[in-house]
Amino acid sequence: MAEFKPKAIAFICNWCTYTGADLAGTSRMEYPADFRIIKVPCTGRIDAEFIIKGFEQGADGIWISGCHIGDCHYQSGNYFAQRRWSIFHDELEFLGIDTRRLKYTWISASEGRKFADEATEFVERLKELGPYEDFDQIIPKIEESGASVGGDG
Amino acid sequence: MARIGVFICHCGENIARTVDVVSVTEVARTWPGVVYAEDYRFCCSDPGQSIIRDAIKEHNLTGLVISACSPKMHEKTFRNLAKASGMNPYLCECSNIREQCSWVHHDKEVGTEKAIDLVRMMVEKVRMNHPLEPIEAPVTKRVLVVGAGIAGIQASLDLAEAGLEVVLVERNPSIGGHMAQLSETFPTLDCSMCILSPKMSAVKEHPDIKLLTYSEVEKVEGFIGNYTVSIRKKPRYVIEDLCVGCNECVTHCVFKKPKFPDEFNEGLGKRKPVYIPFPQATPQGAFIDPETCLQLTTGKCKQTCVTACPKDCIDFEMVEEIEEVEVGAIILATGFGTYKPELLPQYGYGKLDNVYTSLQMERMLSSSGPTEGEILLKDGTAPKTVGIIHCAGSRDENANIWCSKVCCMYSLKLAHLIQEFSEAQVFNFYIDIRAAGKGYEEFYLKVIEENVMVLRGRPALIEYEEQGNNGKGNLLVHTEDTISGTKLVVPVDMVVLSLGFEPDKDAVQLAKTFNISRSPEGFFMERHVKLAPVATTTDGVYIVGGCQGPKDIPETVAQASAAAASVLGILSKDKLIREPTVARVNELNCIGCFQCEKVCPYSAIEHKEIRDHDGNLIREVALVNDSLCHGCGPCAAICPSKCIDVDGITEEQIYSQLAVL
Amino acid sequence: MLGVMVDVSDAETTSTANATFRELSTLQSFAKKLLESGTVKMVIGYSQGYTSDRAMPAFITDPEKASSLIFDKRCFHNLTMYLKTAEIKCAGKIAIVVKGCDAKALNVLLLENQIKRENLVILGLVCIGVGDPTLEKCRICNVNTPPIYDELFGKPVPNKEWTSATFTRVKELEGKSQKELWEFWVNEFNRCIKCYACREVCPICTCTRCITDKNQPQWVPTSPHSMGNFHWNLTRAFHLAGRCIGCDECERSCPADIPLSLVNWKLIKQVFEKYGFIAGMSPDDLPPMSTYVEGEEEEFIK
Amino acid sequence: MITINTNSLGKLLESARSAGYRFVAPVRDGTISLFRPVDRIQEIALDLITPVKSPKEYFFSDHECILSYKRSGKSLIELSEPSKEDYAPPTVIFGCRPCDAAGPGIIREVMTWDCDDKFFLDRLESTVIITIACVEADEACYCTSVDMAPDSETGSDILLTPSKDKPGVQQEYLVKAVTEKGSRFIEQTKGWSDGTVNPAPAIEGLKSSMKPTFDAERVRKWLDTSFEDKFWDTATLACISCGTCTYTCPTCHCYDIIDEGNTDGGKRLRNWDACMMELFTLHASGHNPRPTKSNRFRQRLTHKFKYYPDLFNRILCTGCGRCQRYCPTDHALKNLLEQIDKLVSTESQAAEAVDK
Repeated sequence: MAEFKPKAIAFICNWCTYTGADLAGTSRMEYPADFRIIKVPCTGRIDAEFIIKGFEQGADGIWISGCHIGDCHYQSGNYFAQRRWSIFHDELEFLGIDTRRLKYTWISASEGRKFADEATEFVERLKELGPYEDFDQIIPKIEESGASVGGDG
Repeated sequence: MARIGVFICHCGENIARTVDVVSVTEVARTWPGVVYAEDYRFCCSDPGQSIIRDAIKEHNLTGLVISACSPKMHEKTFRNLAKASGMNPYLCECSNIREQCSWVHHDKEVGTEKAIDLVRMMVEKVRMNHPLEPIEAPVTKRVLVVGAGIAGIQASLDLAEAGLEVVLVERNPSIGGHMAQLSETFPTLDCSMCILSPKMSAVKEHPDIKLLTYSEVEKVEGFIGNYTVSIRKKPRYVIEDLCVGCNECVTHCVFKKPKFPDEFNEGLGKRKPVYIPFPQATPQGAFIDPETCLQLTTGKCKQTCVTACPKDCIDFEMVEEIEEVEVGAIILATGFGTYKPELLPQYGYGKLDNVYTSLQMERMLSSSGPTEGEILLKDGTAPKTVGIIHCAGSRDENANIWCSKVCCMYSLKLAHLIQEFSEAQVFNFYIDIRAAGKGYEEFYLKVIEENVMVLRGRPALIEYEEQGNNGKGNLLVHTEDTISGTKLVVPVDMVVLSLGFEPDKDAVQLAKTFNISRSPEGFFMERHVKLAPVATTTDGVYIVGGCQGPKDIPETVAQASAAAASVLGILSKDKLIREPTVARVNELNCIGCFQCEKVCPYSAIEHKEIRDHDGNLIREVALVNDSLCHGCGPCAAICPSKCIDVDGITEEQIYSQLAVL
Repeated sequence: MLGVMVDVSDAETTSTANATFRELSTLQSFAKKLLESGTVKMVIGYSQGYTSDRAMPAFITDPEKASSLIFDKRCFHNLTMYLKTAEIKCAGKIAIVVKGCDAKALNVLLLENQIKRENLVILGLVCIGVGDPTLEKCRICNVNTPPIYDELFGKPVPNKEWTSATFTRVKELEGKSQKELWEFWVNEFNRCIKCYACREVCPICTCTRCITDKNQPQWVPTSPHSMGNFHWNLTRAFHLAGRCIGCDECERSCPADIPLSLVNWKLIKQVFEKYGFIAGMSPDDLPPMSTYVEGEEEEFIK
Repeated sequence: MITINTNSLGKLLESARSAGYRFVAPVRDGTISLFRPVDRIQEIALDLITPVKSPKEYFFSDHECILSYKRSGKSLIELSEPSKEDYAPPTVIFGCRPCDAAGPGIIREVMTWDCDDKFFLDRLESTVIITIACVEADEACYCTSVDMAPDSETGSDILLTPSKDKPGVQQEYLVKAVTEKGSRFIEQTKGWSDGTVNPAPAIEGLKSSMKPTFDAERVRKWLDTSFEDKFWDTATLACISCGTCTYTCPTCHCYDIIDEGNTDGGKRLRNWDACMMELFTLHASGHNPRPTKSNRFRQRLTHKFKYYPDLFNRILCTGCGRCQRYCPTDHALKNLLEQIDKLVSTESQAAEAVDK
C-alpha cells in the first residue's frame, strides 16, 4: 500500500508566520509538502467556519499559526484569536472531533527554523493518525447517487 | 466569465530545479476560466513583464496569477504592472512557489504537485477578486524622530532642511548619543565631537525642529500619515529656556564635591546631583538628577543651587507633562546598548583593576574626558603595555552570537591612539580582523606598521600577578596564538575589552509602543532585509542606526538620510493612498450588535443610523471608517451573520481556496 | 383584542396557576394598570395553551384580558425571544414577563444594542423552577431572582453561586472518549430536520440573516444530511459562546429531541471556568469573546 | 377476509423482507419515535400517537440528490442522475395511522400536476403502505374535521383494523387489501395470516367520540373574502417562524433546490423548505412579499384549506395534529381554524339577527 499522504491546511498570518515560512524557504530548510497554506492578514481573521469547512473538504488536519502574543501586527488580533480557539477547541473536543488533528502555533517572522520544524511535526503527526475516517463518513460523496430515501440518511 | 492569465516563473533555476514549470503551465491551461498560461524564465524582468503586459491586453484578462517568489518580494511589482497595463491591480495575485515550495522541497514530483495546487488555489482566489480603488487619507506633514544620537540628528536635519516640521525626542538630558562619547573616529581619525557638535547645535537652532530632551514616547495611535503620539516630558527641575549653563548651581550645590558616578564618562568620573552632562551638551543647560538630589529624595536641603542661580531657573515644583503631537511618519533612532562586561567573569571586569571597557577607553582618550586625554592606570602612572581584547561578548555561543561589525576597527583605532598618546606597547587579541569598508583595510595595515602587536586567539583568562616585571602588580592575559599554535601568557598593565552592540534595554517596550517586530537577537526588524532595510512592517515607521543592528557612523548616517528621504517621499503628497484592503459592512443584513466594534483594534467601527423617508430611526448598523481600518479582520470573524467582510481576503476568496483542496 | 386569547379565560386555569404562584393576582392587576394607563401598548406573558396541559405565550393589549395571565411550572418559554420579531419591534413600549433566566437574555440584548431599555417594562418573577420534574437548568439556576427588572413579583430569594461542580450533566459526557463522543453526537444530530426551531426560539440568535441562510459563500450546508446537521449544530452553538444564557429553549423546542442544551452548557462551562464569565448577569459586562487580558497566554498554543 | 394477530406481525416483517422489501416502521429514539427501516419486530414502537416525521420522507425525502455533475475537461460537464434502484427500493411502510397514509396520495395531485415528479412517483409505486386504524387520539388530533376518520382507507394499500377498541392490548387485526398493490403484496408474502373472519370487527369508540371541531367548508368560504382580515395579525403573534409544523406535516411539500459542490463537481439537491420561514419568499431584489408572520401563517392555512381544495378538490391536511403536538408554543392550524369557524358563526348569527 502506498504511504498515506495527508491532506492538510495551514491558515497563517501574513506578518509573522507567513514571513517565517518565507524565511524557511530563503534558508532552504526542507519540510514535508503535505499541507497547503492559506494566507490571512491576522489570526484574528480566522473564522471558526474555516476550520469546519476545512474538515468538510476532506482535510486530515488543520494548522493555525500567527504572531506571538504581544507581537500582533494589528496589536490585539491574536488575543481574540487565542480566546476563540480556546473555546472553539473545547467545543470541538466535546463534539467528538479528533482535536489531535488541530495544531496551533505562534511563529514569528524570524523563526524560519521553527516553521520548518513545526511543519514536519504536523505532517508526521497526521501520518501517524492516518486518514480522518470519522469525519469522512459524514461527508456526502459526489460519486454516490446520495439520494436519501427517508430515514436518517 | 472569468478570463484569467497564469504565469509560471522559473526564477532561473530557483523554481525550475524542483518544480516542473512546463507541466504546471500545461495543467493550468485545463482549468476553467484560465484563458492564458505561460511559463517564463524571469517574470519580473523587463521582457517577462512585457509578455505579461501583452497577455493582459491581448486576452483582455480579468484576473492575473503570477506564480513565482513570495508576494512579499514582487506582489507590488506585478500589481503595478497590471495597473500600467490597464487592469485593476487588485485583480493580480502572486502564488508563492519559490520560498514555500521549490526551496523547501527537493523531490521534483512533490514540488510539482504542490506547485499545481498552489497555483490552482490562487486561480480560484483571483476568480473571486474584484477591482478595488485606493483609499485617500490626509497627511500630517510633521515627523517624529525618536532618539537624538547621530542617526536621529541626521534624519531630523535632513527632514527639516527639506521643509518638514520635526519633533525630536531624546530620553537623556542631552542629545548626542554614543557618538558624543567617542574620542576619534576610524579610519580618518576625525575628532568625534568636532564633527558632531555643529550638527547638535544645528538641531537646537533649527526653527523647524522641536527638541524634547529628557522625554519618552508614551503612546502611539493612528496610522501612516496620521499618527497621534503622546510624549512624556520628565521634569529637569531647571527651566530649560532660561538656563544659560553658567554652572553657578553646580558650583553651589550642597554636595561640595562630585560624588556620583558620571554616566557620560562611563563611571570613570564623578558628578554632582546638579550637573551639565558634558561641555557641549545640548541643550546646554544644567539638569538635576532626581535620584541623587537631596531636595528631591528627602525634601530636606538648603537649596543652595536655587539661591546661586542668577536667572531663577531652578524649579523643584516642576512636574511631568504629557504632550500630544500629530505626525505623519516616525523615525526610530533609539540606538543600542553594549554587552555587559560583568557577564565575562574570565576577564575580571569590576574585580581586577585596570580592566576597562572600550567606551571607558574612548572617554579616557577624550581631551574633555575624566583624565583630559591622558592614559592612566589606577595608581595614576602610565601603562607600559596595554592589551585590547576584540570580540568581548561577541561571536560567542555563550554570549552574543553575532559580530558587531565595528569592534575590529575601533579596537585598531584605540591601539593607534594609545600608542600615539602614550609610551605603551599595545597588544590586540583578535579572532579575525574584519576590515571591510572604505579605507578600513588600509587603516589596519597602517596600525600594523605602527608596531601594534596583533595576536590571533581569544584570550581565555585574565589574572592579576602580584609581582610583575615592573616590580609591581600587572595583568596576565592567557591566550593562544592560533597561528603558531602556541599557548601564551602576555603580561600587560591595562586591558581594554572591545564590547559589541546589543539591543537597547528599552527595545522590547519600544517595539510594543510602535508596533514593530524584532529580529531574534532583539534589534528592530526591517521590512525587508535587502530591499526595505529602513522600513518596518508598520507603514510610516522607520528604523535607523544601532537600533536596527550594529553599524558604524557612515552607515548610520546613510540610513538616517535614507529614512528621511523615504519619509519625504510619503509626506510630499497632500493625500496618502492607502491599501483598499479594508473591511466593509453589508448594511442590509447588519443587525447592529456591534460585536465587531468591540474587537476592532483601531476603533474603525462607527455607528450608522438607517432612517426612513420621514427621518425616523429604523435601526443602527456598523460602518467602517476606511481611513482607520487596517483590514486585519477580527470583526469579520466575530460577526455572527457574516455581514462584515475584508476586501482582499474575503470569505469567498478563502472559501474558494478551500474548495480546491 | 388578541386572537390567541380567544377561549382561554376559564376560571380553572387561573386557580391552578394561583396554587403555584402566589403573586399572580398582583401581576395581573399590575399588567392591567400598565395597559389602562397607556404606559405600555402590550404585555407579553403566559396564558393557558390550546392543549390543556400546556401554557403558551400571550400578547395582551386589552386591559380586561390581563386576568388571563398565568404563571406556573408549565411556563418554560423564554418570552424575550419575541423582542427580535418584526411585529414586536414596531409595537412601541411593551411590558414583558420574565423569569430569572429570561432576564439574563435581556441583559445580553441590551449589551448588544438589540433592545432599547426605555421601550421596555420588565416584570420580573421570582421563580424557583419550572417543569415537572423540575428542569436541569432550574436545578442549577443562579438567578431565581432576576438580575434585571422594573417590578419584581414574588419574595426575592438569595441567588446561588456557580462553581465548576455546577455542570454535572456536561461533565458526565466529557468523561467519554473522543470516538464515543463523535458517535453520540453524529447520531443525535442525524435526527435534525433543519426546522431551525432552535434558532428561532433563541432570544440571543438575533441575526436577521443567519449564517446558514447566507449562500455566498455557503459555509453551513443547508441540507439535513449528517455533515450539514453536524455543521449547523456546531455553528449555532459556537455563535452563542459567551452569549448563551442557558434558558434551554432550543432543546425544549427541538422536535427531534436533540440534547442541544448540552452543547450550549459546555460553552457556558468553558467560559465560566476560563474567564469567570456568566452571560447576562449585567448589561455592561464585555463578553469574553470580545475582550482579552493583556499578557494572557494559552498553553495549547505553542 | 384474513386476519393477523399482534404476535404474528414478526412473521409479516420476515416475509416482506424475504420478498425483497425494506421494512419501515415507527422506532423509538429517546422520547420520540421515527419511521426507520427495521430488521426485527422488537424494534417497532407503536405506542406514540405519531412519529415526529410523517412517512412523507419515504416518498419525498428531506434532502435528495436529483443530479450530480462532474467537470470533465476544461469546459465539459458530465451529468448523472440517480438510479431508480437506489432511490426507490421496494419498501413496506408499516404502522402508519390513516392520517399519515393519506398524505402521499394528497401530495400526488401536485406531483403530477404540471409535470410528473419521477422521484416521488417511482417511490409511490415501489412502496406498500400498511396502515393500522386508530383506537386512540390526543388533543391535537382532528382528522374528522378534514374529511378523514380513525379508520380511513385513503392512501393505504393495506388497512389493519384492530379487534379491540383499546390501545396497547393484544389485537387480532382484520386485514383489508385496499388497493391492487395491497392484494399483490398479500399474495406475494402470504403465510403470515392467522385465519379468516367475516364480517370485519367494528371499532366505533374513537370514531364516535371524535367529533369535527370546525367546518372546513365554512372556513374555506371565509378565506375567500378575508385575505386582509386583521384576525391574521393578532392570531399569529405566538408563532416563532420555525419549520417544525411544515417539516413534520404529512402533506407539506415545498422544496428548495441547491447545489453542493465545488468547481470540480457536486450535486444538485432538493431539500425541504418551509413557508413559515422568513426567507422562504425573499426575492433577490430584497423585496419580501410575505415579510410578517401573519402573512406567512395566512399563506400556510389558506394553501391547505383554500388554494389546494380550489385546485384539486382536496384539503391539504389529514388532521394528524403534528403541527400542534410539536409546536414549541402550542400554536397551530387546528386552533386557528376553530377560531375562524367561530368567527364565521358569530358573524352569521349577527347577520341573521340584523336580517330579522
